[in-house]
Amino acid sequence: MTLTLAILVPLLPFLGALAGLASGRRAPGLVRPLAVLPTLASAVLAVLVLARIGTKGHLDSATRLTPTGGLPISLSVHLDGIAVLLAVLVTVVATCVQLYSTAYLREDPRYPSYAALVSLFTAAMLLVVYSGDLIVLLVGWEVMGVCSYFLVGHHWERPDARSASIKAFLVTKLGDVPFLFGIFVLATDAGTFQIDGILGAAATGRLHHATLAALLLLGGVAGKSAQFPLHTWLPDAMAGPTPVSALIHAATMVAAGVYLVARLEPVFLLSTAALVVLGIMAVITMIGSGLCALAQDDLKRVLAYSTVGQLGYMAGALAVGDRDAALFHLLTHGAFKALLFLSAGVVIHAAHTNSLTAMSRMDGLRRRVPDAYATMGIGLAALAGLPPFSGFFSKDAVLTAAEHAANGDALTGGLGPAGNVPCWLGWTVLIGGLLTALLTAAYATRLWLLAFFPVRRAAAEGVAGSGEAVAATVAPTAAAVAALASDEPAGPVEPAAMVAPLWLLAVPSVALGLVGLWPHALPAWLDGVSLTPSGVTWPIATGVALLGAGLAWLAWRRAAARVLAEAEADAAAAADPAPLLLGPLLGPSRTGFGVDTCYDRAFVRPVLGAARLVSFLDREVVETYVKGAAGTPGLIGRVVRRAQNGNTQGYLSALAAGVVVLAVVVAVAQ
Amino acid sequence: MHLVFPAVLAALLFCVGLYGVLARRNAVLMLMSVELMLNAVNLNLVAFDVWLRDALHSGQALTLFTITVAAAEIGLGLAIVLLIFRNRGTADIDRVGRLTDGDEKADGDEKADSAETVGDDEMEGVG
Amino acid sequence: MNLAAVVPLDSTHGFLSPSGVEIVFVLVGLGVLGAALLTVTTKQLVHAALWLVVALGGLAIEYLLLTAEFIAWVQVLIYVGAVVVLVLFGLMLTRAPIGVSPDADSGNRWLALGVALAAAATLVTLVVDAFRCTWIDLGTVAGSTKANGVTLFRYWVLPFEALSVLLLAALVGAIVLSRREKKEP
Amino acid sequence: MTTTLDALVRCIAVLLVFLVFPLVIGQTEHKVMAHMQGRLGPMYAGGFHGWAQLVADGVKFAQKEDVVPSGADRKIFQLAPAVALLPYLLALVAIPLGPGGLLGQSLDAGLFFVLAVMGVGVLGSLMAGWASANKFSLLGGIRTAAQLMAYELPMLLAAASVAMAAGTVSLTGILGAFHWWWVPWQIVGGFVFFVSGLAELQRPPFDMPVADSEIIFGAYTEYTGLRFALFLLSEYAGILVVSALTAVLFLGGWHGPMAGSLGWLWMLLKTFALAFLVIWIRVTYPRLREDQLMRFAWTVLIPLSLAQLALTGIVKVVIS
Repeated sequence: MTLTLAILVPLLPFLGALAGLASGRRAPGLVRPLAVLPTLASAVLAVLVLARIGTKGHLDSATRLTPTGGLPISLSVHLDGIAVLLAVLVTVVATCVQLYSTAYLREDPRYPSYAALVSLFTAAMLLVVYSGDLIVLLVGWEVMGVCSYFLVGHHWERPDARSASIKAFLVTKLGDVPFLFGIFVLATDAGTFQIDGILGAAATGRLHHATLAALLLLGGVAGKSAQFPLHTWLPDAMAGPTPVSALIHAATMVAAGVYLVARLEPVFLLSTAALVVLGIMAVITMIGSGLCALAQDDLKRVLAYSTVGQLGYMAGALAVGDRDAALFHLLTHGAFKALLFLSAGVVIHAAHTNSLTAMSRMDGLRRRVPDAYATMGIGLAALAGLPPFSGFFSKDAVLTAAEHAANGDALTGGLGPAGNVPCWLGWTVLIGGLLTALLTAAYATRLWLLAFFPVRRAAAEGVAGSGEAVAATVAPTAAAVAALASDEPAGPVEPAAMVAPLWLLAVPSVALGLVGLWPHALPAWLDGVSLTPSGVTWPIATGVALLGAGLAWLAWRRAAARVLAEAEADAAAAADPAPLLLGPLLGPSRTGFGVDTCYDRAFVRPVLGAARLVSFLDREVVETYVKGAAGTPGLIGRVVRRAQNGNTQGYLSALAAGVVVLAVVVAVAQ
Repeated sequence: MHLVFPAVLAALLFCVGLYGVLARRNAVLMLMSVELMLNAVNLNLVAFDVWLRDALHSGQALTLFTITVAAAEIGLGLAIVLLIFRNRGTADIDRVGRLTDGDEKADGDEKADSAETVGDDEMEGVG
Repeated sequence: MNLAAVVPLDSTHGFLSPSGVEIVFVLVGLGVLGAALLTVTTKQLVHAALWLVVALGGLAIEYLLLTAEFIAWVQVLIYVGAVVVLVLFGLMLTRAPIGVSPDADSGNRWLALGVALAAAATLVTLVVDAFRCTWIDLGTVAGSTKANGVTLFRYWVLPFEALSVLLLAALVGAIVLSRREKKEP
Repeated sequence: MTTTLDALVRCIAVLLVFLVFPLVIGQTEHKVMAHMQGRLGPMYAGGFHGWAQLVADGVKFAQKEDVVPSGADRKIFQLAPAVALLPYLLALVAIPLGPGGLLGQSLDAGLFFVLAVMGVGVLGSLMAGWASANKFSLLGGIRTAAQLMAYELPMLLAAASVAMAAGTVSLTGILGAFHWWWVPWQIVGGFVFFVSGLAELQRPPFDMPVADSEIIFGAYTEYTGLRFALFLLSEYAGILVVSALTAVLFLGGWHGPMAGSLGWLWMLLKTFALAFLVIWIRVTYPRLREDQLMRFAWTVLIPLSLAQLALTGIVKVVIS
């Protein structure tokens, strides 16, 4: 029964996708139900499965796919706490996104294919989550890659969307190549593609190439979960529609990488090298992305870099051996990041721009999108890790794990030897996490201030002597209340289909952190590691976050003051605190520390040069031979053709001459 | 009589006819040259027949046949030439170049084709 | 040209001088050759046909000299009386102009000349070499009408009949070819 | 020596006949037509019965300027009358006048020779028609050629019938084998031969090639003076040859009472009777249209001649 339900969970969106594709043009009325209802049903089923599996239970079922001669590949389901929890997250977020999209893409002529692809995307992710076999998992993994390619390139009329989709596809595929080999290495060692079998092999020490396999797998994980150095596709993928960004960032694509590492955590714990690489990668990613997010002007790019950073947290938790913390953060992050993106979509919808600078000069955004204003505040608070929002608990779980690792007793939850996690790695992750917390709070504050508190309006009212404006600049909440309470005509009211998911997601964003507090709630489904904030880290982390927010606010104040002073001189100036905060790092941060340029120099240009060389070789050298091969017969033909001039007398002349020659030859020969 | 005389005369006549066939542009002139060649052959046949005193007179009989065939040939040949002239407006052999593997002649053909209708009309005016 | 070289050979046969028939033959032959050359070189189309008449008539005389009387008259009847008339007919129907036609010869006349000269040299060499010492006995008439009739209708009947079929075919062919098809309305 | 002298005498005799007889026929035509048509003009010249009319004509032709059109092919234009005239002269050589070698030259293939040579005469008309650079002349020449080609065939076939009956193509041989009953036997062939001969000569009613109402005077339009006279002469010579040939082939030539001594007279009588017939027909019958002319040759004369040939063959087999 549970198995049937579990199989239905990925199957329903898949069938929905097929039906949507089939009926898209013929029955436009069916498209929206076909998009939302299967996903919704799948969410309900996922919750049912969650309830049936319960704590500490797990269900494995496999059916041999086909005799392959070598290692058997089987269609198998592996349901444990991690899988069912993640499935719920995926289906809920996907349902919200589908619901949201019905309104967001109301006018889009390609909505049917879009909805079907989102359903397919969801189905693929669910396949990854539920699969008990690495090859089947890989199928879902790759289907996701393809779907992300199509969805990011949804607006293929725009060149940036086209290049972004190609980039996303290429970069993730680049990671998938070592990933595939990693799977092969694992399967060769364990003698099976079954995850159970592999974990069993890891437990009994039959994995002889754990380091190699883990490092190879990390390639795919870095690609999918946008870790340094393969993170570059994610900010560019913002060219896709905003709901797609929410889906990719919150629940599906990027989560897949973290989920896979979590699934195979015992394998990683066998190898210190892999953990170190993962940890260093995570730290570089989170700090770099924090700096980048602080410098970005595009609202969605800020969120994208924040995703990269939060994924860094998860990777860091995995590196110090605590997959519970990582998954906890994955869940909370899924909730608040989906919320952030969806509300950002509303804001962008209202502002008709992505640019924070433009928004900072725009009056009344708060009043026009009050729901987005409120929910985005919740989401940003969760992102910044302010208590009691969900992000606070999950981030603190990560930091606690790092602190334990720094002290030498990594919280591996009995999955592997704690000794394989070096202390210095724990310190690195801990310090990196704290720094990131500072940066996260700073850019969350900056985003909030820039998007909703226009300086020019405040200045104008300031000149008029209105205290309300000053109060607004000083106390955001009061300003929000004031704005909500003001009797100015509200802007375009967003449709309920767009607003409802926001509030639906706001609930877990606020409250999901609490489930980690009770050992019987969340930890019971996981490995049972305590997720309660430790007394050492949470005050520090909270202080650091507040410090970051305060610094950002101060810098914003100074920038705003300067803008007010130079209002007449520089009309385009914005009250951006980033220059003050970042100083000389601003330029590199804005361009993502030149990673793209670096790739461009290191790979794209050589490849282009090689391509030009090959093209030159092909056109000038190979083709010369080909042309010669064609030209020589042509030349001969042209010469011979002159004889073939249709002149009967010419033919006759040749004939007669030949006869004469033959006669002479015969005569002479005799 | 020395056999060389008629033999050499026939050979030379044949070559003169050959030259005519190869060098003449007008189809009727070509046919005339062909007649010359046939006559050279006839002369040879007669001379050898007379020389050999053939009881069957095969040489002269063959000559008669040749003459008959030549008459038939000239009749048919002229019919063909007239047909070509009627269709193309010319009896020049080297302009009847449909066998040509080339484009430079195609223009000439088209011109000839366009002249075809004119030629037809004129012919009808005469007939 | 080669005739001059051939003539002295006669003396080896025992004749001090060529016989009268031979002299006439050579003279008429020269006339025939000249007329033939004019036929293939003149630029006036109708003149070519008339020179052809001369050449063919000369050949009829040669036949007479070779005692092939019947053939000679057939030559006159068919060639001069019919073939040349047909040729002239054809020339007039294809609108042969009065006067010189500058393009009577095609572009490959030099090639043709080369081929013809080569062929002439080869043939004459071969023929002279082969029949250096061969003489024809012209004592009795070899080609009387009676003799021809006898052989033709006794030994050559079958080819003769086949020839009549050929002629019929040619007749039908010529009629079909020269029929003007009714134009579609 | 005697053979040379003999040949010379024969040649001169033939030439004389050639020069005199056509003129006689011409004079006769004048007179006969004048009488038949009730013309008065030809009755005055020379006093008695207009005897000098032909002389006057000759003088007139000789006096006229010999004009060659500027666009004409001069040589061929001038050569044409000779080509038209000469074949009849040559044909006369082989026609026997009386028994016992009273003829120009006895030829083994006399009939063949005469017909072959007469066929050459058409060249003269063609040359004249083409060389005149005149559209009517060219049309006339082409018509002449077409007509001659068409009528040559029945003529040959009719002659072949006689040759078959006699078993020889020698004219003297034919006359030698003649019997009186050949006349009814070959009467159809004779008709065909004579009519075809008329057509060969372009005499009315077969004078379409020179139809003055359509193409002025056909191939001879541009001719004046003596050259024109030569064409007229060739026409009269043609009448002579055709009449003589018809007489020889179908009417027994010199056969008649006292053939041994008066054979030549019989021959002349028959010839001139036929010539008179030619003139008579000219005056009597209207001109045939071009298509009628062709149809007559192909649909009447040729079948008739073929039938005659078949009849001759059958009778020949029956007799032997």
